[in-house]
This record gives sequence, structure tokens and C-alpha cells, in this order.
Amino acid sequence: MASYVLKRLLLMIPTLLGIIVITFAVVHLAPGDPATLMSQSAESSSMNEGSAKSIVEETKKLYGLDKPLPVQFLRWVQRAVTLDFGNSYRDHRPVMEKIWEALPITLLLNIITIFIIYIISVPLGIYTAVKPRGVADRVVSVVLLVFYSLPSFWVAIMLMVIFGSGDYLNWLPITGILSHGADKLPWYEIVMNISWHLILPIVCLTYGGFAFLSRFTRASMLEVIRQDYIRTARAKGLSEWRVIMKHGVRNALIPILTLMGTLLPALLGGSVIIEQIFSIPGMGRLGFESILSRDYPVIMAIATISAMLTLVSILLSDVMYKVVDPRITFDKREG
Amino acid sequence: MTLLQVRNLTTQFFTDEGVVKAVDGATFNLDKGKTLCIVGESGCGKSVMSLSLMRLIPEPPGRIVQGEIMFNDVQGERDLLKLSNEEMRRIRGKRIGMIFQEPMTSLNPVYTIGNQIGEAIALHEGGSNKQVKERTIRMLELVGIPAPEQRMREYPHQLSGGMRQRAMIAMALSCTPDILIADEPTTALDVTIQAQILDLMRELQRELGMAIIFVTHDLGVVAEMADQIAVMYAGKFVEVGTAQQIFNDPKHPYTQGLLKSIPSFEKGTEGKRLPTIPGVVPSLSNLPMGCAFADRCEKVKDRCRGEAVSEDPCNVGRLVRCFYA
Amino acid sequence: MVNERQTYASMIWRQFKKSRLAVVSLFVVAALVVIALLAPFIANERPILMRHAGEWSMPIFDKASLTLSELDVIKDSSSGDLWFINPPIPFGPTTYDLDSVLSPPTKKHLLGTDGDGRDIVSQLIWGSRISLSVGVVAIGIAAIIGIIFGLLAGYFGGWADMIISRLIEIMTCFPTFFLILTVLAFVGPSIFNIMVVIGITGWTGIARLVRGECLKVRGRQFVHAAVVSGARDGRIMWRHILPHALAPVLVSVSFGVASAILAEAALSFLGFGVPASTASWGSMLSEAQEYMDIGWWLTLVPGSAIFVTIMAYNLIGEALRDAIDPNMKT
Amino acid sequence: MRGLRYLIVMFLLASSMMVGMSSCDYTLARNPKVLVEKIAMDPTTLNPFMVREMSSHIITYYLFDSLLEYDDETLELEPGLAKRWEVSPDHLSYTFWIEEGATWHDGKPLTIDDVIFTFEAAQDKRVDAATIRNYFKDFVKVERVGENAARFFFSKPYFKAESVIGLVKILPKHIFKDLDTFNTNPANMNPVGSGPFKFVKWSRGERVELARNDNYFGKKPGVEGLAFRIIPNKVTAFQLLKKGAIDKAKISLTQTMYQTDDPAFKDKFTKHEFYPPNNTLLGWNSKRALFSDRRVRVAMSMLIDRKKILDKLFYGKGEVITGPFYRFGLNYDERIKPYPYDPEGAIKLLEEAGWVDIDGDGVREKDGVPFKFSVLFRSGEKFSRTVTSYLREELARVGIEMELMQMEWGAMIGRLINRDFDAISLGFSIPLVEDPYTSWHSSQLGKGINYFGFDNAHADELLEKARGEFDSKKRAAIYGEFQKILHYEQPCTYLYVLSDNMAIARRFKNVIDYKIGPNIEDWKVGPWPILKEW
Repeated sequence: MASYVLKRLLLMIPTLLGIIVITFAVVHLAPGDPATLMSQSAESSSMNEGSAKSIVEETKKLYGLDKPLPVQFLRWVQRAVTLDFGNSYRDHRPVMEKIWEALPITLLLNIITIFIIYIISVPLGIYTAVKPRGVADRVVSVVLLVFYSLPSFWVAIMLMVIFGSGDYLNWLPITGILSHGADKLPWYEIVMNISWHLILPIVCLTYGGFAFLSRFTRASMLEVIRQDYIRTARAKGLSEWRVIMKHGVRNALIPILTLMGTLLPALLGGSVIIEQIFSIPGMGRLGFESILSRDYPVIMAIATISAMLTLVSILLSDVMYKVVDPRITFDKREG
Repeated sequence: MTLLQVRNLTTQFFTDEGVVKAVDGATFNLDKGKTLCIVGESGCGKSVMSLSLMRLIPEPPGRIVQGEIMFNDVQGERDLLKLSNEEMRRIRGKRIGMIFQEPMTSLNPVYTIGNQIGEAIALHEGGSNKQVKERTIRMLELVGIPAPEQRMREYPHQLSGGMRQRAMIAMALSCTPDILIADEPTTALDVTIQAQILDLMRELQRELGMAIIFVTHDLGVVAEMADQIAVMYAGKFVEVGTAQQIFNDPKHPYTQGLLKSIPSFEKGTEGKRLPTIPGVVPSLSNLPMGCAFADRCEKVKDRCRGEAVSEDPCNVGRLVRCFYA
Repeated sequence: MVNERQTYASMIWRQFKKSRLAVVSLFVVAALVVIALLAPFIANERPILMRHAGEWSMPIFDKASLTLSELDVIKDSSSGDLWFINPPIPFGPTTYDLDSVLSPPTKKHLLGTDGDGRDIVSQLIWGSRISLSVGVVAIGIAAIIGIIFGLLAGYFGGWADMIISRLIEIMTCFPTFFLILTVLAFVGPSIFNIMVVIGITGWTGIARLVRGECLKVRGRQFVHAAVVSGARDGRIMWRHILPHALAPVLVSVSFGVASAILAEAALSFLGFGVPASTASWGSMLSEAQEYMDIGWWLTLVPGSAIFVTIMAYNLIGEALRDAIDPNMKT
Repeated sequence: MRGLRYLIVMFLLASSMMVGMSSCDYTLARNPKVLVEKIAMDPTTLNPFMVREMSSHIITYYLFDSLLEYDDETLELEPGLAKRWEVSPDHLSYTFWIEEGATWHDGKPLTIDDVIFTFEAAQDKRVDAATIRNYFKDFVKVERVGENAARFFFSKPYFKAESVIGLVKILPKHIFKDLDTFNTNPANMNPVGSGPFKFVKWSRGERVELARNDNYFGKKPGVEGLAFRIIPNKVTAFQLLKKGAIDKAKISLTQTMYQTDDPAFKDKFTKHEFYPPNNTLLGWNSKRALFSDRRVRVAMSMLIDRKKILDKLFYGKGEVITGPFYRFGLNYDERIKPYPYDPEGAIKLLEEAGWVDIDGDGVREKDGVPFKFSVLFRSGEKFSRTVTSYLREELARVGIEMELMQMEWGAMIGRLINRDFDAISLGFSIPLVEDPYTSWHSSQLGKGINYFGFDNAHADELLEKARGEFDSKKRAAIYGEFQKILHYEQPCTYLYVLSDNMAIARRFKNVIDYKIGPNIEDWKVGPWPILKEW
């Protein structure tokens, strides 16, 4: 196992390098460059006098963007290996500082989201698999599909108007994650305040995830339940609960674990819209704004860091795979 | 002493294609310490029969629609079909053990052998972890698995087929049940292993004094194991009798056909394959009005197709479901 | 237990038919496809068939023969020599009816108009082209790549697995949205590009799934049996392993089609959707966000369309899965 | 079964939590004397030299002072930090005397050294302020004259020099000592200014807070503080406004027309309409064969029913314009009337130019080339999308095929700067001291911002002449001439100056509706309702 993990960790290096090279190429070859964009506000759609070529070229020189691409790349790599991702073009602040501000917020959101999705979907999937095609199964499946079929931005705005506007139910806050001035309150009130702010965004981030995961769990559970060893377990006289929970779930978890690895990056990217609507300064918004303003150092840093996180989470899920299913070997065809 | 009295057991599957009468009015007795073999071609309802006894028919689509299974052990006589799920659960594994055809898939791949055997012991017998472990090791020793302490930490895929089936047997016998239902336990094994397993079962039967219901399609195995034989065809018992009766004096044309197709059943230990009787078993969802065997029967007469054949309830020791037997 | 010989497909179909919802969904999708194909005939400002000055013509087919202003002149003039059939919805998706801006559903505009006076029904009909093709083409691409790579990696293991796994990792780590953005910036925004990008970034999930199933199935008896009986690798993968992986892939695909439609809507929300000259449900919905409490029809109509389509795809997917899964049968 | 019980418990738990949390009120009280304004994006910097977008611009405006200021009403320059200024007769040197007693927010006095430092910094290539530097092409030097005065020298007389100097925000020398670290100086995030408001706190991505500068040398504002909340989504912003969490926000056309007329809203807010100096236009790339012919460009203008589009699609919230100047400024020549909507006239012009539908496919051709082009605009931008897609239909009626090409802003600017487009839909924000030289002089064709390929000798002459004309009336006359040429040539079709609509909380009094926008510094705080921090 240890050597396997080590091997995988080593294999991450070329992958990471590949990601960095591709990102760098894509970012720098994409039309529009930061110097040009710096001359123009990305927020209004009108031009001003600033985009004369002379201004743009002067700014390019200042940022070293006039150098050939390979030189720029090597410079970047040189700094990146010491985890120095440079300063943002947009506001000259260290990139890591910006990411450290945004990351905890997104992580908070996403961890709660993943947790809620799993804690609801997996039992739902198991439950519906135990009594397939029953009334409960059908109702759950239709309700979850209804959820899944609603575009998140539409739901977000709908919920915001209903629960957070002055017109209808003025119950919930619709921006940020902490009330202004609440940071001076005792910690438990801060926790309450944050939870209160998180209700709407978390609802919007989670509701769509239930359908896929619970259906997936159901499918995988259904297959497991038909296996012979479930019959064996029943023949042993185990209670139905124990049969499902011990002999069913662990086997059904195997394909669900494969999903875990891909869930993290999806959630990192998927929150752009929700962060935008609920004015949450997280990674999604940071990334989106960086892309719009061609803020190369930030984009590169986000790509690198999220790639690393993703790689680690994929590795983790593979290792878990191995832990959960003793049959799996990662070598060529077993004899 | 009669341990199990099955009367008119009927199990049906309600599918989209119609009602499948997988077991239709099965009636037999099982005595303590004896072996009953249920014989028949694949798809005739043998496995459903054995699962019905355990009340392990997947429901829906299956259901035991009628009959009774009188089980008579130290706690007295009771109808298994009338027990609550909880009561039935306490009988499974404890009073009636079961082993299956495919030892690989019948063991949970993600738990160790020891875990899976110990689970049943802990459930029915209780005891500390240590006691459970000791008993598990004892069971593994009993079924002839070498180095049981080490084996019990292994996963099913690390064992050979024969070892797996031994482990299955250890699991089924871990609580010294009164009855062991063995659903084609040797079919998936190769011949030498098969013989070892059969020997093991006989040995254990002697040692532990349990009754065995042995489901198989292999008459050679039957000859070796059976005290009583029930021949099953299309969901019905067509002939029930002692091993001697069936082998020496088969009455039903189907039984006769089965026996004829073995050249020499006296030394059947090699387990030669049974050449099939012409035709196939009819679809259980669409059985003919009269005798289900009519289409394949050499002695078929008009009456066979027109009228249902009833069995003779008085003659429990020997039953033949044929007008012309 | 079935007597008559059946082909695999007809067996699937028989199983599939059992889910009434799925059959309804199939009809819904079929109807959508028909609507999408016939969009020009259903909602168009040009007549389908016209007889003018003794000459027959079909103005919807080509821009030929008449420009629209000529057509207006002809239609306005009360000359007896004119005869024409208009499509049932006599508005194109970008026909601006400036006299009924933000009109609620009326006889003239069956589902109202948007803030620019464009007919909602017409946009809906034309938008079905985008939304359907986005889902199907994008996930089609993703499924093909995913299945091939997943099989290769899962079956051969070793180097193939390692390389493909790296590729999967790279793709998974790549911010999908950025790729879409860049590609659109490079080659210009078009619906085709959006589809391709969603496709080439979406295959990794399927590949991982197939690979996982492959690993699981590889050790089973029937694969060994096939290997022993001398079957070629391709055949083993295709005939023996793929059918086992197909069920989860189908689930993935059905959800994938739905999520591609949603992705298009999300892109529209962020301002990177399909070009403005093509109506799409996503762009309709994202434009409607401002009108949420004043023009219910603007949100409800495209919202329902997206909703119904996604539901249909998902229900079909689920029914298909149940039908195909060899273990489901009793 | 236990599973079901688990689910029900989970569900009840979740919903009771939600209801419980919803019914509680965690709001805190809000200071009614602080004005909360919505901005769309996090500012990138609070250093006025490096400002590149609206958010930073709005905030630094209150933090820093310049030597001169605009009068909101007359749009003329008036004293700011400088109490008076003099121009030499040859218009080559400008002397400014600064106010005594002006201080920085950290208490240090603002001296002439700060002024000189500011202009030296503006010249330095290390400083990320190429946009400002661009205005100082003809600037020679600045020198100190006496205790409180500085003199600026130019190499050429240029009427705009006064405003170029006067409008640069003055930076504190004692903070920015070293120009090497100018771009990354912590003060860029934590600024020390001299303006009517001082910096308090910046919670990234959420809000920026300013407090009134009670030591301000000039007129002190009526509000105690400003808070800028960063709300990217306009629907969110509008809901927040209705919740009473924002006091001042731009509202969209739809919101203005449909969602702000209920008594509840009117009870809390007043609506205002402003005309920021921003002209929208459709540019035709004259360097492309298709639009090299003046008649084609004019025909295009005649095919756009500007009045109708404005009235029907934009509720008349704007005015049709014909030239590059601010509609309500001195230079705009109202006598020039827009080309009327006249498809027949346009068709005639097109046919004169040789564009006739010969092969009868419904599209006009010339020399076998069909009349097809694409119009570029920013994706997600509603105005351009509406105008271009409406136009597309109109053009189709006369046999012109126009393809809509929307692009993300960065990519679109790239195309614009490289002149890689057929036609483009744009907005142009106009500096208040107008000089169309950079946009229309032929010298600006390649490197400058003359994007549409306008090249006219007479116009060049007029533009050069105007640069040396210091009498604003006379200059306006020259520009009137220029506008005529531009109108005749139609290198672009000017569309509208559109209005900005704004909702302002009623508790603010003395809100004056200048054409160009409101000035918070005028406002007083009246009686207030209970306010919450949402």
C-alpha cells in the first residue's frame, strides 16, 4: 500500500506538469491580454481612451508580458516551486493572500454541501433500493428528479426573492456569510449567524446533488442486494437491517467512492453562480473574475492548487477503493 | 423422529409474463439425522423449494401462497410459515443452516472468512469476542481448513473453491443446526473436490446428527448421499420415496428417464454428466392443463393432457404423480 | 424462462415499455425532436406556401424570391391575387413585435412576449433545437471517449491504465469553465463549440466508471472463460465487459444529457451562452431573472421546458437502465 | 423500517432547523447616518493612479482630492486643493497655489512637495499608471515656486493641459517614498488620502467602509460615513435594496419601469435619472471593403430606426445622438439632426453603391460578393444584444445578412484594438474635457483609438486647430464643424446617450439631480426609519 501511494504521488508530478503547461498555454494564447484589459473596465461595457496601443504596450512591459512565452513560463515555474505564485496583475496583491482569503469560505460551503448531499442521498438511495419500485421509491425518485431539473441560478433567485426580499418573507439574509459587525459577538452567536447566512446558498448548492448520488447509490445497492452473499447473510439469520447495513452498504460504497474523487473539483467550479448571486467572496468568484480580467498569476495559481487538491482527492478515493474492496488490485490482469 | 413436515408448499412468482408456479404443492417429511435429496433438471424449482423452506423467497415478486412447514425441534412443533419475521430470523442459521452452489459469490468479498463465520456465532450464540473467535477456529478446523487462525483473516478471493465451500459449510454449521439445506453445493467444484466436500458433509452429519436437504441435479451425488429422494419436475414432486425405492423401482416415467440416462449409477462417484431427456422443461408460467411431463413422456395418453394428476396423500412414504404408474 | 427467441433490443424494449413514465418521456423527447426539426414550419414569419401573381412559392425555404419587405408589401396590399398559408406561429424567434413588448399571454402571442417583444412560443420552439442538440451531442462525444478510454484502462491495466488515468486526472483537474471560455474566445462563440467543449471535458466521469466496472468484472469467471476460449481482447471488452458497464454508463449519460442542458443555461446566466441570434432555453431563462416577479410567463415557460426535457431524459435513462441491467430480471 | 425513520428524523431536523433559524432575527442595527451604496465588483486598488474600473474609481474619488474639481452643474473646473491657478499667456506654463491647512488623513499636512511628488510619480515608468502618463506626452517638468505653489511646464500649448494637471489625484509623499514599491505599497489597500472621507476598512469581496473626514479643509459632507457593498448580481442588489440594506443603487431599466412603482418602494426610495457621459454607437470598419463606401455607412444609419428602438425597447430613457460629444455638454451641436429612418432611401444609396440583388437569393451582391458581415459585441451585454438583433431583422428585410458575434470582453477588446471586426457595438465614455483628437485624427489610426478607420484631411486639420484653441466657445464652433464632417462620413452610427436610473433612500435630503450624476457630498441625513444590517 505504501509503495502504491508513493508510486501514485510520483506519478502526480508529470500530471501536474501537464496541467500547468496546458493551463499556461491556454491562458496566454487566449485572445485578450491583461494589459489590454487593464486599460478598460471589465465591468462597464464602454471603452475609454485608455486602450491606445502605446498604453497597452507600456503596461505589458511593466508586467514582463513582452517577453517570449517560454521565458515567462520558466520564470513562473521557478517561482512556483517555492510556492511563490507572484502578485496579481489586477491589484498587485500576492496571489496566495487572495487565495487564502477565498479558500476557507469556499471550503466551508463545499464541505457542508458534500456532507449534506452524502448524508441525505446515500441513505435515500439505500432505502429506495431495499424496496425497489415501491411507492416510496417512485416518489423519492420523482421528487429528486424534479429538484435536479431546476437550474440552480433560477432556484437561487427564486428562493432569494421568496425568503430574502422585502416583498415576501423577509427571513433570510441574501449576501455574504456573516452579518456586518457580527464579528464582535460571542463565538456561538457567530456560528449561528454564519449558519443563518448559509441556509440559502447551501440549499441551492445541495438540492441538485441529491438526485444523482441517491440514484447512483440505489443502482449500486440494487446490484449488491441481488448478490448471492446477501442471501447467505439472510440465511445466517441476520436481521434485515444488518444484512443491508453490513453486507450491502459496504459493497455498494465502492462505486460511490469513485465519485468522491471527481466531486471536489466539480464543487470548486460549480459555485461560481451561487457565489455570484449570494455575493460570497469565494474561489468561484475569484476564479471567474480572474478569467475575465486575464489575471494570469491568479489563474495559474488556482489551476495549480485545485489540480493538486484534485489529484490528492483522486488518490484518496483510489486508496479508499482498495481499502473497501479487498479484491481490487491495480496490477495487470490477476492470475 | 420427524423433524420437518412439509405439506402442500406452494411458491409462486408474480411476474409480467404471468404467474410462475415455481413450487407447486410440495409435500414431504424429513427425519432427524437423515438426508433428503431433491433431484431435478435445472429450472424445475429445486432452488426455490430450498429457499422457500428458509422463507428467503425475494418478495416481491415471489410469495409462498399456501402450505405449511411444520418444524419440530427441542422447542416443540411449529409452522415456519406462521412465524413472525423475527422468529423466523432466529431459526435461520441457528436451527436451519444453508449452503449454496457458488461459494465465491455466496461469500461477501469484502469481509474476512473469520468475520463472516463469527458473525453468525455472535448473533445466535453470543459470547465474548474471544469466545466467538475460538469457536470460529474450531469450526474451520472441523471442516478441515488447515491453519485456521491464519485463514480466518483472509478474504474469500484468497481461498480456493474447495476451501471456500468448506468455509461456507463452517458458516452454516457454526451454530450446530438441526437441518442443513445444501443447494447444489458441489456443482461448481471439480470432481475431486466434490468428493471431498461430500465426504465432509457425511462425516459432519454423523458427528453433529443433523438432517440434510440436498438439492442437486446429479443422480450420482444422490446415490451417494440420499436416504430419501424427491424427484421434482416443473415445480411438482413427481415421485418421492426412499433411495432404495427410487433407484430400484422408479415408478414415474420421468424418474425412469432420469435413471436410464445414467449408464451405471452403482459407481456414480465419478459424477458423470446426465444426458438430457428429449425436450425441455416447460415454462413454469405457462404450464399445460394436465401432466407437465406429457410432452416428453413416452407413455403419454390422452388423459394425461386433459386432467390434472393428483398425488396420493395417504401414501406418504411413496408418492407417484402419474396416472399410469 | 421465455420461450420465443428474442433479440436483445426487443427484450430491452419490452422491459422499457413497462415504465409508463418512461414511455411518456420517450414521446416527449420524440415530440421535441419533431418540433425542433420542424421549427421553421411551426414558427416563422414567412408564409409556408404562397400564390402570388399566378406563381406558387414557398418563402420559408429560402431567402430567395422575396425579401421580407417585399413580402410585407404583398401581404398588406389587398390585391385579390394573393393567397398564402402562414405557419401556426407567425413569428420568428427574433421577430420584434415592438407594439407588444412584455405582453402577457394573449391570442396573438400565446405565451406572451419578452422584454424585447419577441414571441415566447417561437423562441421556445427554436430554442428546443439548441437545448436538445447541446445535451445529445455533448454527451455523445463524452460517452464515446469515456467508454473507449475506460475499457482500455480497465481491461489492459498496466501502462494503458496509467496513461489513461493520468489523462483523466488532467482533464478532471482542468477547470471546465475556463476551457469553454477560452475555446469560445478562440473560435468564436457558437453552439457547436459549446457542445464540443462540454463533451471533451465531460468524458472523465464515464471513463472512470467504465474503468471501475471493468476492474470489478475482469476477475469474474465469464471473462476468464472468454479469455480461455481464445476470444480476442477487443471482443472480450466489447461483448463481455461492456454490457456490464453499460448500465451505470447509461445512468451517467442520462444525467449527463440533463446536466449539459443545465450547463448551457448556466453559461447563459454568466453571459457566455449561445449567440444572441439563436434562442436557447437557457438564455431565455437567464434573461427572465430580472422579470421574475413581473412577467411570470418569462420564467415559467423556459423553466418548464428545461424541466420537462431533463425529467424526460432522466426517466428514459432510468427505465433503460432497468431494462438493460442483466441482473434486474427475475 | 429504520431507514425510513432515519430519513424522517433527518428531514424534520433539517426543516425545523431551517424554520428555527428563519424565524430568529440575527440582524444588527445599522447606523442611519452612514450611506450604503452598491458597487458591482470588489475594487482592485485604492490607489487612484492604478484605478482601472468603476469600483475603485468611485471609492478613490471620495478618498483623494485633486487640484481642481468639476462643478457638477456647469461642468467647469473650479478650485479643489488649489485655491487659485494661473496660466501663462503662451499656454505653456501653469501655476497652482494650494490650500493651506489641508491635511492627510493621518494628520500630516499636505504640502506642495506632495503635489510635486505626485507628478513625478506619474512620469515614472515603474509606476503602473500608463493611462495617466498618456496624458502627459507634452509635459516637460514641474517645479516648486515659493511656499505653496508649483509651476508646470508643457512643450506645446494644449487646451486640455489645465484639466490634465488639475484632475490628477494628489498622493502623499510620506507614504509612497520609494517608487520601486509603488505598485505593491500596502497603502494601495489601506490608503491615506486627503479627501472628504477617510478609509476605515475593506472586507474583501464584501464591503469597503469610509468615514467622514472631520478635519477636511473644504465643505464637510452631511453623511457620517460611506459603505460600499459589493454585490455582483443585480437581482440580488435590487432585493437588498428593497430589504432596506442599501441606500443608493443603480437600478435597471426593467426595475425602473416595472418594479419600483409600488407604494412600499416609493415610501422608502426616490427615483432619479442621470445622464452619465457615455455614448453608444455602432462602428463600421471603414478599412474593410464593405464599409469603405460612405454611402453604405449612411445607408446603415438610415436602416436603424433609432427613435423607435429607444422608445419601444428602452422606454425612451435616453436621447438619440449624432456626434462624439457629451449630449448635454458645450461641444455637442444640436443642429445636426440624425439621419432619418428611411429604408427606401437606404436602398437607393445601396444600389447607387452597386449593391443589388442580382441572383435573386434575397441577399445583395456587388462584384459577386454578397452583403454579409458580422457585428461584434460583448456577450451578456443587453443593450448591444437588443439593438443588434433588432437590426439584424431589419437588415434582412433589405437583403443584408448580418451575423451576431458576441465575445467575452477581453477577447472583444483584443479584436477592437487589432481592428479585427466588420462592425462593432460599443459604448464610449467621454472625458468631461473633450478632445476627439485621439479617437478621430488620422495619426491615431494604427496605435491610437481611431478604431473605425476614419481618415479625413479636413477633420484632421480641425482637430489640430482645436487643440490650440483656448476659448471654449470658439473651440465648440470648431468642433461643430468637425461634427458635421463626421456626420456626413458616418464612420459609425451614433445611437444614444442612455440614462442611468438610481434609487436613493428617502432619508437623504438635499439630493440634487445634476445631469451628470448625484454628488453625495451635498446630501444631508433627514429623519430615519429603523434600519437593519442584512
